Amino acid sequence: MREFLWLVPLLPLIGSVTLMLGAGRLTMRLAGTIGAVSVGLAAILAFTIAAGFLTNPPAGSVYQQTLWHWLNVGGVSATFGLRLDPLSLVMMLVITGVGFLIHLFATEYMEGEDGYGRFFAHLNLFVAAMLLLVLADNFLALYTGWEGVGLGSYLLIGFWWRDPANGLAARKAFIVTRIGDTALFLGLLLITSHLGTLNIADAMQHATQSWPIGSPIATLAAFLLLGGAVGKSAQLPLQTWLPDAMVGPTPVSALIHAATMVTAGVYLIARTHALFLLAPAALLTVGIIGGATLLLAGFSALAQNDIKRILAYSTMSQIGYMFLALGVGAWDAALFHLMTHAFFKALLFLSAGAITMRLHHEQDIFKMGGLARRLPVAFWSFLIGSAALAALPLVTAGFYSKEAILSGAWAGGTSGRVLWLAGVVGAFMTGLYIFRAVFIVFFGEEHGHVSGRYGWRITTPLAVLSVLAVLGGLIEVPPVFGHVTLLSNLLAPVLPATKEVTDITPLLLASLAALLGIALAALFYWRPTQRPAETPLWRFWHAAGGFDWLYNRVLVRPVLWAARVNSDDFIDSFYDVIAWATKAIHQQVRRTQNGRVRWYTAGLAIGSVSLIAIAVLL
Amino acid sequence: MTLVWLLLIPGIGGAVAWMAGGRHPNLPRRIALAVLAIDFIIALSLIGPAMSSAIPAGHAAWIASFERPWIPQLGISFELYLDGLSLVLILLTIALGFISVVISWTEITDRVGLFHANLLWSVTGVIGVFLALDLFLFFFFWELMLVPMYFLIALWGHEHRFYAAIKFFIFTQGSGLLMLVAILVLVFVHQQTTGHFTFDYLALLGTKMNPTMAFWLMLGFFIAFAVKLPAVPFHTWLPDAHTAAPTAGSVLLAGILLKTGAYGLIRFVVPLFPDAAHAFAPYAMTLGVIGILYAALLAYGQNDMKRLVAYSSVSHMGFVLLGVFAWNTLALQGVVIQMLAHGVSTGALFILVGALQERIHTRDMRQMGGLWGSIPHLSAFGMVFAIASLGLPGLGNFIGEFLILLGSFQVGVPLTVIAAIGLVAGAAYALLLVQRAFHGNAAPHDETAAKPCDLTAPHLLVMAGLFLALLGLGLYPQPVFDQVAAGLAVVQHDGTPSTGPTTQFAEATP
Amino acid sequence: MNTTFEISAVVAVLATLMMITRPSAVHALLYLTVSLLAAAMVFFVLGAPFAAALEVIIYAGAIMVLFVFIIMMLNIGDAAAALESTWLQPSTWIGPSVLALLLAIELGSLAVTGGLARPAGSVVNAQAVGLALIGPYMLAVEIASFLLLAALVAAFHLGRAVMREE
Amino acid sequence: MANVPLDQGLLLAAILFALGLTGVLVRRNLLFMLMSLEVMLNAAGIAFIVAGARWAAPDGQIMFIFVLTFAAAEVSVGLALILLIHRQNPMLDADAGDRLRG
Repeated sequence: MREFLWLVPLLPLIGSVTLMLGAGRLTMRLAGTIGAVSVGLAAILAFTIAAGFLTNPPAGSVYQQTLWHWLNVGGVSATFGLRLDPLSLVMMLVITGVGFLIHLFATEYMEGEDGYGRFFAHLNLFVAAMLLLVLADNFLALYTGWEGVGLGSYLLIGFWWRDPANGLAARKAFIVTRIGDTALFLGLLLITSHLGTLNIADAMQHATQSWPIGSPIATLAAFLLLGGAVGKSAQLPLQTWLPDAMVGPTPVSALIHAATMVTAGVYLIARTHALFLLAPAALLTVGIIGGATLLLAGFSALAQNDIKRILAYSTMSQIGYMFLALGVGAWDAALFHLMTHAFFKALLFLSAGAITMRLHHEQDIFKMGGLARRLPVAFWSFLIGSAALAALPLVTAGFYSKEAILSGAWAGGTSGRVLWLAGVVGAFMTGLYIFRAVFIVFFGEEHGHVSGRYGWRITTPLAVLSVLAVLGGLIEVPPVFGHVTLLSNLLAPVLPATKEVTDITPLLLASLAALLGIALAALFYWRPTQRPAETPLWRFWHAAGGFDWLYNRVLVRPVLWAARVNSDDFIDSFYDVIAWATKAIHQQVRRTQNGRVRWYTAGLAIGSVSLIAIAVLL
Repeated sequence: MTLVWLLLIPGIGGAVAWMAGGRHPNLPRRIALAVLAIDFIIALSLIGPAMSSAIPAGHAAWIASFERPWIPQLGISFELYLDGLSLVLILLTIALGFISVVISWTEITDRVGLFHANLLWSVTGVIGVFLALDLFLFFFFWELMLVPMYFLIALWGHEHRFYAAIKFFIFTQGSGLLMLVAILVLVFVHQQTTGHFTFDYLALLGTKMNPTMAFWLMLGFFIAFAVKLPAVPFHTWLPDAHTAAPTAGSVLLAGILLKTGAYGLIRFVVPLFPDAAHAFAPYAMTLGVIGILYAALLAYGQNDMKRLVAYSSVSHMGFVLLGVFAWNTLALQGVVIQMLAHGVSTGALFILVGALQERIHTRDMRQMGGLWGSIPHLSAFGMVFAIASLGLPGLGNFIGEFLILLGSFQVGVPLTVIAAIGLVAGAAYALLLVQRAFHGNAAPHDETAAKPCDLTAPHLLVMAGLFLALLGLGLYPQPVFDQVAAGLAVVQHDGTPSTGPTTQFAEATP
Repeated sequence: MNTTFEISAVVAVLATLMMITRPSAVHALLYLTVSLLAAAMVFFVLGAPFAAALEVIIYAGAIMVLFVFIIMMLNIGDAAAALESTWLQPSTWIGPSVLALLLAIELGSLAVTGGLARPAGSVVNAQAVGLALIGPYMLAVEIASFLLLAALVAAFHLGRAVMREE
Repeated sequence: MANVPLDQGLLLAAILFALGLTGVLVRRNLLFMLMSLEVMLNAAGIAFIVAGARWAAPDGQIMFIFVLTFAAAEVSVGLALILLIHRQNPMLDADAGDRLRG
């Protein structure tokens, strides 16, 4: 089956192209079917390939497939090739699996929307690009997927194009991530120039051979790649686009801005870990960025009233955990968390979508309340998702993955301990902010009458994801609880092993922090509460630390100002001056051309007199 | 002889189209299509490896040649040579010419015969520029392509067309004069050192002269080509010319005429004056980078859609300038791809703006918005090509920019880093165009006016074809690389400074 | 003979001076004729009798007659003369006079310092002129005849336009 | 007839030429300008004759004949034009005909 690997990204692409060509001609039912089925088929194929891969692993756990030679010029060559190894396998399964569930959800969620076919065309395009990103065997193809998902994100954030605010959010997302992408692009240039290859595996091999640990060039390359990663993964300092991206349809938020695209940065760093291992400074920065982001986002999430923005900040925060894990070298843990996060965050977004679709797209949590009885399906799935997000000990997938990260940090020396502390504070915050949302939304007094049943296309994904959010963590269980290492065994050929921690202290502390957060949330928000007062502190966290304000002042406004002021191109005025001077001289000189014969004769005479004078006198 | 036919067919076709214009307006259109199709087939037949025999040593890249004495007393000959570089650009020229005819079918209804004559003659001039190796002949074609273009703008243009046409003419003509002076001085210098009076490019290669003289001559050529490219600060004619020109004029201007500037830089400036050009390279590359960013900023500030696209064109040509003066295989191959991709994507954008203007009678983006609802196909293609022009991987522009920057990275890291900011800037203006024109609320006046009709079948076919071409360039550019490789290798060989290997050049970068 | 030359020269200059200052066209024309006759006298003194004869016949004769015809046809009378007097303000004279004076001084100084003082002292008669005219100057004669033809056609055409309008 | 100082002849030509020029510049009536032109042409003729006399060559007189021819042609066309102009501009004011001004 492995030889059909190329079909995995191609199937969604075919779906996308079919939908684009058929735009306006396909019925809603047909469009939804094409959209969901193309991803579903890709998922089935991916799982079949995975089964084959696990039962009968290829040599070195790597399966390489070259589709065609892309370019070969001036000593630089790139193939359009796919590479299946455990890392990309995990990513591929998450993308196609979660992606299919979200597509299924969306077929019902988006019903009746204008541009239904376009929605699925873009969603399929996104899935195809994301699959290319994770399956690419060289940087150029990776970058193609990388930009492709950015495009998909742009198109889908701005899906409801009639509202200019959506367009602004979409452009912001694209441009902010593009800043990171440009860093990545420069990283590619650096790697290609110095290592002479675009193939990721070869480049990593050359790098370890030719660059010593801590060499400036390796550090620079790692930092440039990191720039790309923080852009895509919405980490400091390029995190500002993600909360705004929530204006897109909720399935989009679930798929792109929670489960898959935003984790591309994590994937990139994991994929190029060899380079980061050569650059300890960059790796430490990854951890610090992760720690800082998870705290910033955690606090910010507490100051939000919009359910999707709460989830957006929690996504930033959770990806911060993954970065933290990468920074301390807990590679498996990062990927583990990536996977479980995809499950529970998709679940959270989809259940949030299920709620808002019954509330006429009202997203303010203070206008909800008491929904637990009205919308039980949404309630239970949101509750399970929240529990997993808050890492409720033992019974959720989030607990195991977060525990893996924190124990990895605990083992990582002094800097690791500091990051661990940040992680524990973050765990506390997570419990607090998400259960704040749970209590406000589902308990307390009801606002208006809400009802409605969900079709199977909504309930099935919620059910499957709920199960995964609970049980998905059992593939990797720490030593104290039974020591299951399915995932790290699988990833062993591609990612360096993590130190095992048998100390139970960090685990207990982290669990306590999470429970404390939940308890505190229950204490404050069990009873109906008022909308929080707009204190300066609240405003500060509501604006997520004022980064938007800062960037507006420092970057956006000066550029806009320059563009507006100079829209007539001051260089042209230089040429205008030449033209003006010519005209002015013309105005003067034309007076001599007054049409009078005698005047001309006089001119002739003066000229003759002068000429003869010159001839005579000189 | 094939090369002569390549020139004669559109040249004579233009005259025939003119005469046929009096009989029926569709006749010149059909004639122009037929002529360009035949020319395209002839050009296609030339694709292939270089000739091995009967070519001077060291110049084994020529695919075809034609040489006859013209004014032997002055050392001028009718000398046409074709290598892969010229061939690729000629194919682009003819293809875009063909498309220009198709998209002018409904737009141009006045003096149809003369319009197509001018269009075909302009194409003829450009093909001549790409073929001529005698400097006199080159200059002849260089001027020849301007005149029909002037008339295209002045006679069939939009508001301010005379202003724009004259500005265009003065800029290109004035810079052409500098080149003529440089050509003549070069010929005289060559005569003084060798006693041989000739305008033959191949003979003039490697003329010995003192560095100051070489620098000034190089500058004369450089300015002529930089104006045509156009490079900042010589770019100000372009937005005006584009805004005023009819759609076909814009397509030809952006798609083809600008390429002659880049071609001239590659073919003449560097090989004829290797040392001077390499000493000048850091400054030229800096100009390129300034152009990328400055034009992007300008594009962002425009309300007129066509001006936005025009400035984006200037920005893209900044990459070309950067790539040419990086002067290594990667960058030059990138320049070729960038030229082709830019010709296609910007041409397509101009076609769309023209189609839009035909439908809603404005190019002012303040009066647009929400067009996606009324004309989805046009809007979708607008978005596709806007995204292509911001350099999305998988489409041709990306390959061009990637190779150019990879090439310039070997030469000057700081410049490359600054140039890369252009990728962000490109995204900013391209998406702004999409937002202001196609997304957002429908402009108020749309409610009362009749609903504009979407793209018609010929336009859709053209758009689809252009998109597929971009996709092809983006996903499988290797055939282009292979076709131009030999030609570029020779040019590069000629353009290597005598003082040492190219590594010295790297150190000269600021 | 020197005296003859000097008298003729003075007459020519004075007559021309009068000519350019007269408001009446007929008066001016008469002074011009005098000036031309004086010039003919100068030619004769300089040993160019043929030229002198031509000067009298063609210039003072034919061309002046043409002027007379035109003056008669246009019926330029006292009104025109009065207008001329108003045009001939002293202020209008200053600039041109200075200019002309400068020119005269320059040309005169060139003439005086030009080294032409020694005359050849012989008469060039009509025969010599005629031989040269149809010898080396054949082509020039032809061109001159074309010029005359063109002038004839042009004058005829212009004159006919006048007649048709009347 | 041999002892006419030729520089005096040229001086005469110069003075006449200058006077003619003054006439052209000062007079506004086209008829007077034409007359003054005749003076200037005649002055040129005198200069030719003087130069011819210096070497006793016929060329001076021949040139004079050409000047004469030219004068005749010029006068005939000029007077015809004056006839035409007179219809629109009876005072023959040269300054009124400035429609070719820049």
